[in-house]
Amino acid sequence: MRAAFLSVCGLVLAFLLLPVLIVLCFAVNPDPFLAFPPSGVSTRWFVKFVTSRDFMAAFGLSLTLGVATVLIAGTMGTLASLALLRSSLPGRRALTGLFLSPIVLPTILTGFALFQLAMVSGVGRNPWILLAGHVVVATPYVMRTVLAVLANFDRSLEEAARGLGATPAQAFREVTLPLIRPGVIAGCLFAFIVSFDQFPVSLFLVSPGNETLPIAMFNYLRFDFDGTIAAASTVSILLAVALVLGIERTIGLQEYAKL
Amino acid sequence: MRAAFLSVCGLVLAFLLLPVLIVLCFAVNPDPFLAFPPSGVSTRWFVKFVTSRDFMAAFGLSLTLGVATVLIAGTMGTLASLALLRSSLPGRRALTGLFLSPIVLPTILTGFALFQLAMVSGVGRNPWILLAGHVVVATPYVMRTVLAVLANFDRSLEEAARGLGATPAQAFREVTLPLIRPGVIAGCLFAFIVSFDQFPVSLFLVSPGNETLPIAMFNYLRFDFDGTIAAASTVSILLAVALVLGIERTIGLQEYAKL
Amino acid sequence: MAGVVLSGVTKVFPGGTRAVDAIDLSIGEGEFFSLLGPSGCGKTTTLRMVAGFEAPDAGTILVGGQDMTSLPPERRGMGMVFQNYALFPHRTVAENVAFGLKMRSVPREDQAKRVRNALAMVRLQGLEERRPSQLSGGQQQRVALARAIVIDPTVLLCDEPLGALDKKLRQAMQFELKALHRRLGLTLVYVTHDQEEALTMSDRIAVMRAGRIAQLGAPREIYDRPTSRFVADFIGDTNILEGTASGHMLHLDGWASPLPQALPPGPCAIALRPERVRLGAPGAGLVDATVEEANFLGDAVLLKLLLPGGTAILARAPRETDAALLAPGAAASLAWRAEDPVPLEAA
Amino acid sequence: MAGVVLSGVTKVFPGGTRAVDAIDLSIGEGEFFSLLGPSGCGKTTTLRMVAGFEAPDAGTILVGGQDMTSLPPERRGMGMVFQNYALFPHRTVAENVAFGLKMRSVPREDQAKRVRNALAMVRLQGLEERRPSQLSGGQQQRVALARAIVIDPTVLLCDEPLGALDKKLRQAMQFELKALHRRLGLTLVYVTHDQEEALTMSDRIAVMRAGRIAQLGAPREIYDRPTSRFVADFIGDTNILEGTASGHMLHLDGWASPLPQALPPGPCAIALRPERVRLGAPGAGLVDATVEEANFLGDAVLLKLLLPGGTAILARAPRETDAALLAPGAAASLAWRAEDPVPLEAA
Repeated sequence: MRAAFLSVCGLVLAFLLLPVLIVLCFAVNPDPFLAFPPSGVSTRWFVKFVTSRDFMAAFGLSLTLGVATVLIAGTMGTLASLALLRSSLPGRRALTGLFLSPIVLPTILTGFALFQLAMVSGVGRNPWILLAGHVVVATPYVMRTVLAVLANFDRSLEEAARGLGATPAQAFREVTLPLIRPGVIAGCLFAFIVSFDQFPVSLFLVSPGNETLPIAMFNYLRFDFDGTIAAASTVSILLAVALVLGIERTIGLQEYAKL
Repeated sequence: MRAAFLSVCGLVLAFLLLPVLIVLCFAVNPDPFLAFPPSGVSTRWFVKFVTSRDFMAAFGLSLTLGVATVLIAGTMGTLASLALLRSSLPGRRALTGLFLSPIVLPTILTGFALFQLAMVSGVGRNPWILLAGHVVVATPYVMRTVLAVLANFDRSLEEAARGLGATPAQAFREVTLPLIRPGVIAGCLFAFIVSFDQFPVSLFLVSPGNETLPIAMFNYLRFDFDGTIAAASTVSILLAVALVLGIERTIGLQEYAKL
Repeated sequence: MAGVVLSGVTKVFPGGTRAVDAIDLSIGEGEFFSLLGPSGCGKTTTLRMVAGFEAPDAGTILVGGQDMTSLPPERRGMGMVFQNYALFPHRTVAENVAFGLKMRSVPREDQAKRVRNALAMVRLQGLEERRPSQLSGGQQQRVALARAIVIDPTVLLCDEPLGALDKKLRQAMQFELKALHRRLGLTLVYVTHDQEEALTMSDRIAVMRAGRIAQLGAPREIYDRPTSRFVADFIGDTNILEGTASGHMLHLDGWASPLPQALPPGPCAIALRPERVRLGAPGAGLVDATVEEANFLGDAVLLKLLLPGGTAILARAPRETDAALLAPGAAASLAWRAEDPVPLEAA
Repeated sequence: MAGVVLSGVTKVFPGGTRAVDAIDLSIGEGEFFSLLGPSGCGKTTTLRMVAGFEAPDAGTILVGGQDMTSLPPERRGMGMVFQNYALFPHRTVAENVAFGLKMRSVPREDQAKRVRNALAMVRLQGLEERRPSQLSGGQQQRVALARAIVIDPTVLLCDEPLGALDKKLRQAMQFELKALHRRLGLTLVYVTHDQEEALTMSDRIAVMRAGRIAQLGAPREIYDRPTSRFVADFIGDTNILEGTASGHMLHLDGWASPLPQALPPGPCAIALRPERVRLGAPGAGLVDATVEEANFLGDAVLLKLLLPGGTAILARAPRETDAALLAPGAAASLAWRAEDPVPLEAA
């Protein structure tokens, strides 16, 4: 029984992590094609990635976009979650359900719609429309985690603060905000990853010569086929892993898994 | 205070739903461009979508792919979750954290890696590779919801069944399975939506002339620009809404929002 | 100066339930006053209206003669101890206790001194730097108490503060809370569903039922002279016997109980405490009954007996009672004095 | 035939804690046997090993003479009532109760009859089609009990089955469970941390501490003759007085207490129940003390007094006691008979 469990788990894990393994093999293989096992270990493709002006520009844009998305989506998502859970808004149950099912709205649709809006309104594709698209896609992730911590939040803590002389604003600043911080942090990290890895929305909204990393990778692939792409993917994975480790440090992985 | 809350919530909601509104306006507008307000209400683009042989083939492929993904990812995800939570596997805490953060692995990477695998192994792009890609992306969503119900599952129920004479297999069939069903159902619905709306993985893996709906829409957009795409998007949204309503009927939206 | 007066205070919940229904109460300065009742009786809602966390739909709340009805909680200056303690988990014990002083902009050195005093008062020195999660339930309870009294409230509100503690600790805290109340001289409004706790600690008790006050009085009065079946049943173990009164006697199934006073003829119910029922050899008392079960309580034995009509009756006998009378199936006679039964109002 | 015998049963938790440490126990057929102790003492682990949910690291478990040590739970044929009831939430009351019969492939008509009987036994007729979530706590408790007894177990295991009920309901269920035990004649192993419950219901009690049995005996024996300070303190309210023994006297701070027997000279501790302490006018007893607090209990008054050395002592006085002796600050004399103190083993 136990052996069966272990092997099922191992197989699924291997299957799910297969893409990562392939990418890693390719990235360190000195030859410009995939080989099992790699014919050697080289940093050649990493060097090519880091020294490519186009890739570095795309990497910078993706990072900037990710940070801007975190700032806007984090603020908007937190405020909207508070409004949803704390007001006696009619229909707030349905709205909460809606926000908690972010993947129900296809991301390709967001890209397509904003693209049309940009075209019809005559502003054309520009970084601001791109940012708007990322924010629209990332905000529900922030709301999901913030709503989760708020749902478990003990209102009597705020009442205790009020009873001890705190105004509503003081109670929020001194008690509520510090306690929902793990949800906000987790949501912001999700938002960053969603933005950094965003493909469909970016595909519609990037302006030529001003591309995000996933789009630059996709375009490169159409003409070239070597380990540079694998190296770029590896860098993305490492960034994600670093963020997850950051979560482990700040709020704990167990805590985060619940959000 | 309350008015401020309400307006914040309203603004965020409007912003997040803007893409949907744009698509709907475009889809019902009789003219082949976007207009506010629509110059009329017509089913013209819906008819064009439904009568297009290419679009219908893509729609059929997406549906088939979605169902197949649900079957495989649902089974694999449930078994792997059980294995993770029930075995005393070393490192299972870290693995659980990994599976619970599905969006950490960029989907574009999955597509790219499987594409390379198909090329290197010489099998080329075919529907099986496409299905594998969708399963890899969708399985973590199943695991996320199943792990959530399993974490709240009261083991003493299984013990009670054992004490009353049930073998481990009987206890699983009679008690465990019926009680984790909501998590499995929610996970399968997530898996279907993820597969149906999948863009980056499909972009790498579809074979020419055998495209999924999002890819067909993207390709159509490159040459034509009219309401057909908006109509196709609307159909996707309606399908997602129908699934969410299905969740509400079977396990309740509140229950699902917690998963 | 810090008596609490409620006049016609009413709270209607969405859906129309009258959680609190036109309550009038006058709590004296320095009094230990308990609101006692089953869950849903409106006792906590009443307390929350006094604290300012709920606004009454009608009525006024005066504290020390001043109308508090529409003041927000932060301007009422009361101390409150919550059922779950409501300690701030992200702050240390000292920071929790200092919170009210910080909100009042008390100078830092002053804060430290008063926090020390308050922690000494609840005997919690040396734990200042701990987090609430590192404390036991009893210690958390003390921190909550210290946090409430450090602001020198004239009124202290307690919502089932001992509900989460085990029996031994609860008993110890009952003694301490009473001593603290006497030392500080503040008015204490105490909500509980535990009748033993209310009897033990209070100067006066209001027994509540469905948003109204069923009976109000000192603990002995409520215990000895419950006016209604509800109160008799809620306060301690009670037997309720139903029969027909005629003069000084209550007639039951073929036997009769004396009554403390003559009652108008007709159906009547009496309440009788188990400790008032005396056991004797069969034939020696008012009625003979069969022992169904005898539970050893340590310092006494609680018996469940069946009366002739099949009604069960509880009797608390001293543990020295003849063992032959305590065996299941044994016959025993029951007796009590005429002043022991309490006639109940028809409810 | 269905006695339970544990020999050298040991359970070591990951990390090395000996949750149960080489326990020997022999529970007679038809006995109501309680495992009593604070949380973490190993009582539940012991029960779970008897049920088969945990495998002992050493020792054997015999039931009715048959070695059960390595049988899976489904082949032990015992009934178990869980602390949280563990009712199947997706099944009706009738389906819950029938579960054990279904697993035994009992014919359908037979199942229905036995489910009816079991529900009648716990007085729950008419609720067959409800879901557990639609029942009150007391009703859920009865369903759990019916589900456990419907399979005619020879041994019934109960893990704090009344822990979640309120006081009144718990008392009623104690009477019912005892009557059920007598009627069915099965061996009952009962785990609880509530000393009152264990005293009330059991034929014998094993008081556990840190994985070992601290004392084993009938309720009266354990209550009257605790051998260790731990047991004395755990079972009911107790005063523990420390002094120096010499012959038949225990010398304390300037006064002395009689002892039931002569003890070797040297430091010694005695346990004394509050109900054994008699109050009198100052100067009339063994020692004078100051009343610190008096708690009205309804049928008695519990006093906390300070002895000359500053030690606190509890006394339970009849409620008729002179009110002058019950006021905080009053002086009263304390006395007890020579047979009341219980000398404790040095622990």
